[in-house]
Amino acid sequence: MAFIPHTAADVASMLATIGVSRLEDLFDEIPRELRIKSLAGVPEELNEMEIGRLMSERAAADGTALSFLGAGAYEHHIPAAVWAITTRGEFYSAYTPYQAEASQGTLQTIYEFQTMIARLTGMEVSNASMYDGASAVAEAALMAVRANRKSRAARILVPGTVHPHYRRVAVATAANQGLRFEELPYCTEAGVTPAASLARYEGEDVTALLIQQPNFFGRLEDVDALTDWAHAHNVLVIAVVNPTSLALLKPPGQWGARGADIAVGEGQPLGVPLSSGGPYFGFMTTRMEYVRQMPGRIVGRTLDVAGHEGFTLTLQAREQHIRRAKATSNICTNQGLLMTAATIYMSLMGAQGLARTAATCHARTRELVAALTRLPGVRPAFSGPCFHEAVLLLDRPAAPVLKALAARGIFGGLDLGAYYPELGAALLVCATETKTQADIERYRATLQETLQAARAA
Amino acid sequence: MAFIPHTAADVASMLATIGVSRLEDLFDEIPRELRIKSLAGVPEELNEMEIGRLMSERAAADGTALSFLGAGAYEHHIPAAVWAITTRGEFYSAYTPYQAEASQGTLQTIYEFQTMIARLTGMEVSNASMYDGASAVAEAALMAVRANRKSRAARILVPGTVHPHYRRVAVATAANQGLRFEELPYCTEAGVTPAASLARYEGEDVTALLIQQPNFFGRLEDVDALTDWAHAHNVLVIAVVNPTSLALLKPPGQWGARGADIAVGEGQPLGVPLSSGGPYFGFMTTRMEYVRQMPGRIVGRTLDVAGHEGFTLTLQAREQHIRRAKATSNICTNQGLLMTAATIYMSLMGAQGLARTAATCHARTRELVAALTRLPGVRPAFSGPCFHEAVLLLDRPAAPVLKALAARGIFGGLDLGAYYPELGAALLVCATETKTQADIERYRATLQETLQAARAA
Amino acid sequence: MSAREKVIFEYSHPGRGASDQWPHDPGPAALADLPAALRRAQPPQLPEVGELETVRHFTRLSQLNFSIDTHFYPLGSCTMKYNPKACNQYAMLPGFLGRHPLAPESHGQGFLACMYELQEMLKAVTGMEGVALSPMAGAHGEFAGVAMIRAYHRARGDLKRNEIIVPEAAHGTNPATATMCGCVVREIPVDAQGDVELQALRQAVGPNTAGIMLTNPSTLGVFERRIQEVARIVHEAGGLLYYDGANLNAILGKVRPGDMGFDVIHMNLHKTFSTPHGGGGPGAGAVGVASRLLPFLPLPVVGKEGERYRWLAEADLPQSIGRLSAFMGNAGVLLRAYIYMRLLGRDGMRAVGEYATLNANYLLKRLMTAGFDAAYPQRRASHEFIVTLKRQARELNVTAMDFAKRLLDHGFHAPTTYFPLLVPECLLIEPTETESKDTLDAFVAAMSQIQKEAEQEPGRVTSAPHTMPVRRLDDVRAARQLDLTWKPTAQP
Amino acid sequence: MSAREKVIFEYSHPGRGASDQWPHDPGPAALADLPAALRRAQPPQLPEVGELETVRHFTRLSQLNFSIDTHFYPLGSCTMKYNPKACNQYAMLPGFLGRHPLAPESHGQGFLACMYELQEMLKAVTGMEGVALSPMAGAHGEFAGVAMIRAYHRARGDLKRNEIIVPEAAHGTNPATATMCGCVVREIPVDAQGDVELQALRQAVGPNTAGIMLTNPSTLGVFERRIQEVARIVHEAGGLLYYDGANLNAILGKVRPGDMGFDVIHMNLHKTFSTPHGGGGPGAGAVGVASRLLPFLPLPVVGKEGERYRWLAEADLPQSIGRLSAFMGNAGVLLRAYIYMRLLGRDGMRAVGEYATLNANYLLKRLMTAGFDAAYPQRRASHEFIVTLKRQARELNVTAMDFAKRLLDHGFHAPTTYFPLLVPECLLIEPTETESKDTLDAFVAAMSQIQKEAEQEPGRVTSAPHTMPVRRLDDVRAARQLDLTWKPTAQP
Ligand SMILES: Cc1ncc(COP(=O)(O)O)c(C=O)c1O
Ligand SMILES: Cc1ncc(COP(=O)(O)O)c(C=O)c1O
Repeated sequence: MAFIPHTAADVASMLATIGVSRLEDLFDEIPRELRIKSLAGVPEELNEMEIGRLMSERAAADGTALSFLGAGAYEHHIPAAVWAITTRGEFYSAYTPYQAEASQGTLQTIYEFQTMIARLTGMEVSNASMYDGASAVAEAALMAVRANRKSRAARILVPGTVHPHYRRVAVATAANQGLRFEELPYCTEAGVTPAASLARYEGEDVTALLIQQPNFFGRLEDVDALTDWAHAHNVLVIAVVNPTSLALLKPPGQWGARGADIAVGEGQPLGVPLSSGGPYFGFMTTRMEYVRQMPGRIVGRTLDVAGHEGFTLTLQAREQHIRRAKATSNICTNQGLLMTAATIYMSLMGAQGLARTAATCHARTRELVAALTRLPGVRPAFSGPCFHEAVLLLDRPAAPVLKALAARGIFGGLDLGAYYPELGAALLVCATETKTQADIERYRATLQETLQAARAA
Repeated sequence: MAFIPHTAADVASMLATIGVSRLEDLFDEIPRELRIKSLAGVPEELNEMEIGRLMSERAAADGTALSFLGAGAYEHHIPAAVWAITTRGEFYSAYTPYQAEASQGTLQTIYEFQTMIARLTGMEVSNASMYDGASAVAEAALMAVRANRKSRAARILVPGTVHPHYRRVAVATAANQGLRFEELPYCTEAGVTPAASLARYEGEDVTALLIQQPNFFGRLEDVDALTDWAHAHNVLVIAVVNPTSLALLKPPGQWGARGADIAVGEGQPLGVPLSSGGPYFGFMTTRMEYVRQMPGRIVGRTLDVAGHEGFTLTLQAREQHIRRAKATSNICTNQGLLMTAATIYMSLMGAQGLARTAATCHARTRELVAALTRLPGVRPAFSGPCFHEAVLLLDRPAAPVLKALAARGIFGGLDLGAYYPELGAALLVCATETKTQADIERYRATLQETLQAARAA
Repeated sequence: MSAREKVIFEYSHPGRGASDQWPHDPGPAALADLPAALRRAQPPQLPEVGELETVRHFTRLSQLNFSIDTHFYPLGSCTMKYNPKACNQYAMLPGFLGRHPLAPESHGQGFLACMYELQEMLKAVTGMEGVALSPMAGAHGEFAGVAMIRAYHRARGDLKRNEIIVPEAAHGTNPATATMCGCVVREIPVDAQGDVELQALRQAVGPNTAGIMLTNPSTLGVFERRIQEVARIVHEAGGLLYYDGANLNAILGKVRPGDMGFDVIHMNLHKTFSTPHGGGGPGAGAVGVASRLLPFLPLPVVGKEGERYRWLAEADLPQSIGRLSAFMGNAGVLLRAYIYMRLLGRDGMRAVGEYATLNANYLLKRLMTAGFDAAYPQRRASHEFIVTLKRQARELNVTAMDFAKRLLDHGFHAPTTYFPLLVPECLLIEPTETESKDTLDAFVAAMSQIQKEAEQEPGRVTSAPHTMPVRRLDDVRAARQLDLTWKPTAQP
Repeated sequence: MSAREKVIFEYSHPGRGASDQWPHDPGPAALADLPAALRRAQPPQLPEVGELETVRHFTRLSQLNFSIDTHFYPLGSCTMKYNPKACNQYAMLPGFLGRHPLAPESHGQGFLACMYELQEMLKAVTGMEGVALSPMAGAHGEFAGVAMIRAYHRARGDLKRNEIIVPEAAHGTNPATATMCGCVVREIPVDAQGDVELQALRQAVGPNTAGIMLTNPSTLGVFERRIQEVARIVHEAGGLLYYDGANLNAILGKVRPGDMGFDVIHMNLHKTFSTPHGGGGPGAGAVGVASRLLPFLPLPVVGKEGERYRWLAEADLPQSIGRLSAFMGNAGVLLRAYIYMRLLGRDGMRAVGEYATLNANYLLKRLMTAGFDAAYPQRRASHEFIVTLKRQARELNVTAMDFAKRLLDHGFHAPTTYFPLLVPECLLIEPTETESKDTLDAFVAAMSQIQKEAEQEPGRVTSAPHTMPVRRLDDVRAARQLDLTWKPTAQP
């Protein structure tokens, strides 16, 4: 049997030791009527060769396209070293590091990760990861409610420019605890959240304000003004940031006069493959004063009995296995392996590599926008700087255009129709450092043909 | 600069320590007129992202076909564990285990490999690998000349049924030392070497007889009779064997009354990917009495100063770094990593897995031959049992047929025209356990269409 | 084990870097349009290290870990079984890794087929009517499950049901989840045999009961024998039954939660279906539901129409509890679980339950024979069991923690310690089906040896471990003198 | 380091096995046509072990190795530099791994393009006119080279030239290769500065001279300064010059063997071009030739016609020395070298030579300052250099081997010991360009520490290593009581 090493002789001697005669006897405490004989509905086993062929065929069937999709998941160069090391059995097949002395590899990696993420975000402390960017946003909202002792409203302001999926996840997660999320309108000309839109909350009890930078449209919000308004009104600021962008953009820890209070984000751009959406990881950072409100694992450095440095899980009194119903969150298993990959990625890239990556993404997106908007029927939706995404408006419905592009091996971007119908035929496009000028030209030329064909038809 | 960790500060301080002012000064002993400034002809560097894309495109360009090629390189299932472990840095990036105490992992692996290969071939001792099957044959011939003290002729009989490339490599390698290789004819009806063909060497000084089992045509030689004839005439027997087949076929150590004297072969079937022809590895085994004539590294188990078992390179007095011009061979670097993969492969397959693999190969090849020879214009070249290869005869030149098949994604086998023109339009086909009945049917149907189209044209 | 390793920042030198990994510098002009006020003044202080240094550092760090690939790891409740290399290799085919989550369905039929079939297989093994794959860990699945229970009651206008009952031995995520979902937790006791006290349960249920969360076999390592009665009581009171699937390995192919009466379950694919734990994740906490909860499944779910697969979204499931992840959850983990399940097949699944149970009962019996005390000596072990060392603690002053640490010196990862909380000085031991009898015997030998040491030379045990890269660590200091990020001057 | 590990056969149990890896049993009927006389009577006694046991065993074994990925490995003459992970990842793309060596050229243009461009780049860096890639290691390349020299003389009817001159410091493969090619070896001395004695060379050459084999820089770690004079002498005598490329790393991008007057060279791609050593291979020993040897190149070679690549075979090169491998040599290794060279590019190549030389000269200088004796203190180091411990051996009875073993305890792989043979108690130290100054400084500190120990507590050094999985091994016993395969009863 696959993966079961027992020989017939082993089984016989083990049963004898136990004092039963058949394997089935080991289940004699289970009510007989509940026991099943076989699992109809599960196919017969495949051997490794057979599954290998099946999976290879399925992976090949999905093909490879030239992709200009972003929207929260970004195609970046991943150094070969990242996954060569991350998949080493000692990282891959270890558990959460409960036995610190036998888990120093994982623990030290987390400590280094916490340090890097704190430095990248400009915040004081980081945890060891959340499930993904969206769930990190939801947890940040819950945390803000705990941390903002001056607020009783459990009321979170969320700009419409925050990733629509993140907003949905926040609601699905936190509404059960009575949190209310209120949408702040964005300026449809600029694609950003006007600080003025906050004026109507003056004097009200607001717990926290979420700010995504760059926002879902790729546009840059006026984070200083928004942050300062919040702090002036006892509102905590939850920053949602793209880690790549932080090599160039002002980190949340420096937003406004005091900096954001909690900063979270999707860690996928840091060395994690697209992989149909996961596993990714969320990161979460905060000020030291709120560390005890933070969910998730945290690693600290300490000393052993001989006075040598070592690493261990700490502040566990926040967590479910100690505090149970009163824990900061129910999170237990997190995204350790992805955190490991990201730590290796950040080590290899350093500040300089990350800055070049960010700058190249930015440059490529500008080139892409410039190239595409030269075509008749294509124009930019917003004016003002973007990071590595931008919204384009077409003179015809986006879906058939995207379909025609996909048939020619190009993913032309995300149709925003379902999310922002008010924008019309809008397309969110993205170009990272993986795109060459030739790729951009291929997109432009194919789009030109597609639009011409559509017009002719 | 790629892979060079030096900072400008490092360089300055290092140069100062050395006492020179510029890197160039370190080369001042090299005649100035020889020094070059730059390497025109080498392109500018690519970064990892760029080379990754280039290689991915090139790998994809070569495509994947349904392959019925064998002829010395066989497509087998390779357990994922094999290369996941083999590419671990500790195996991958270590040198030949000269410092035994810091190389027990590699050394013990070799010891285990030697044991497995000796058991598989039924021989007494194995070395740690040769370059490939062909070079192992050449080295075996040279070794036989050293080992056969009764012969002075340096004369090796080589059946025409031995892999043509192996024969060429043997000549290219050993002729410089005066070895003569004489070809034994094969029976064109049966595709094997008649023992009777040896009669004409009675009373002559012959050093060794090479026997490949299964032979290049996939046919089974009468190894007992050939071996016994050789031993009756003071001729050493060099066996060339396919390791997969040894799970089922009589191992060289049991050929005839005394067994072969040297057994070599291509190790590729044991967990090594096809990879355009390499890296593979050759294996070589012999009787204990000839161990000091064997080329290549050998590992032995011994004790450390505390009386514990450990592993070390041994019998190094055979090798070039000790014995120099009098060494058994000039081989130094061998194929360690492939040997590691094979050791893991053999552990996972065991005798039973290898036997099932061999039996399935055999069954599939019979099915393939049966299916194809049902087509008009296709018939078997030889009668009698094969292992996992067989020769088919077509009623028209093979090359255009193969080309048409390749255009439809099928590698239909090897055209033997260049090697055995006397056979006519002959095709060497192979089916391993990786081929399903559906694959065979696809080949059959495609061949049928191809032949019909050719006939119609 | 290997020696300690410096913190990576200690290798850093200004100007060093794995420049080969960096794109060409696009120059400052590329950023001309970014307003200075939005730009970062100082670059983030990431380490500046070369590629070889990085590879060497993390390779060495990895060697400081125990793991399944290197050690027996009988961590109770965690199901540390072999993670087949094939699952990793085939889930990491470039075609799967490169696929964007928002890629059109036309370019994802291969992936979606795997997901759809995984849903179907999970339904079959659990006896549930619908499965959603997106929750990203067990606790996340619990959240989805309790949220569905709440949504169910709410949809029926039954608005006051906000109590979740959990047995006192429950895993911490169960009560924490209830709180996350805005519920109130009611704990009920278990009896001396490890079964839920039915009387207490009867008293606990009522018009406020949203549901009960149970694992079965429970965290005590025994099968809840009166599960049908429990189900009846809860259902009659109008509550639903939640099954915490962390212990599903014990009964795989033998009993199904759906048949026991559970309405909603999560599965820890990273336990039962052998996706890797990765030093703390990723997991995957797929949820399964009985038919009455089908409308509430979290999004997305994969549907099939004719021969095409497609994502089901808001429009298909308007009553869904919504999205719990930005995209499809831990898709790559789901692929690994899919591969594992296909490798096992129908018979392999049953073998998992049988041999996991065999190993646990064998190990329990051998440890008892060696003189160790079982927490529930009259009961069959499920896939795990509890040994209590309260006698050793009392008589020899050697605790469960001491045994755990000393096991490390013997080359065994420690079992789970001090969980469940209600058994004093406990070790929760889960060998899993992928370990051989030889390994179990060696573990018994090590435990016996430590027992002997505890009697004759207790200091060796209480000061263990002795052979790890660090000695026993000061957790109190860690929590009091917080050192959570590396600072150039940090001298502890 | 980790503890010792059992031999895999000791885990074996009849009937156990990783059955998941096995095809379905086709049954005995499948073999009905195989005559019993040709069949095996007893199955081979391979281990019967499960998949987890196998993974765990070999993972643990791997941890017993020092390697580049874990340790500084300054093994002189071996160029243990960083092996980029990218080279492995992209050479192992499924498209490359799955390609059959006899696949039609139409289905190999991607692979052939890489091989062709590799040939071209190697020509450019060496200054040669033609390159063949198939030799599978340095020694194999040497064989090809000397065979070409012989073929050249033979083709000219110059049949008696069968002497190969080698300096006494040459690597053992050089004389061994000469013998393999049926030549006679003549050794010539080097002078006190490490250069070849020209007088001796002049006396050695003559009508029987086939050629001379040289490395430059030589195995003494110094550049042969009068190489042009050497070339003149040999060429005037009618011989050819063979360049052993094992030390090419020292001069990459700075000088080219072709410009020095060499007629034929091999390159150790597994040294200079960073393909992995793999615990003893695979290597790749591509050969390069000046124009007069072009007709003799070994097969196959990749040619280009218009935009198509194709194999050149016997018909294209009728005077070829022939085939040295069944197919294309170590193709996968060649892909790794190709990727590495493209990653370095023109400037990176030069940097290799420069920084390899910088590191060696720096390390030499620091060791000399720390009181160690250089073998050639007046000379520049190339990419490597020799320290001689004959003083320590004489005065303290601590040998080069003792220093080497003690270095292991300090976490450094030992340098090459006792090679070249003519320098007593020598350590041949090659740091390579991929190591940082920090690492070199740490190595100096360790050497100084061992020196101090040798003076104060020599027993610690002479009984080293102390922290490896085994203590110093008895090589004499290994050779006398041969234990080369595991036997169930084997008790050493
Ligand atoms: C009984 C039990 N329930 C729930 C969980 C939570 O699962 P996860 O860690 O995947 O969130 C665990 C795992 O620790 C568990 O053991
Ligand atoms: C100077 C020198 N020449 C030749 C060789 C032989 O190379 P290989 O081991 O690849 O056969 C070596 C490697 O050990 C060497 O150092």
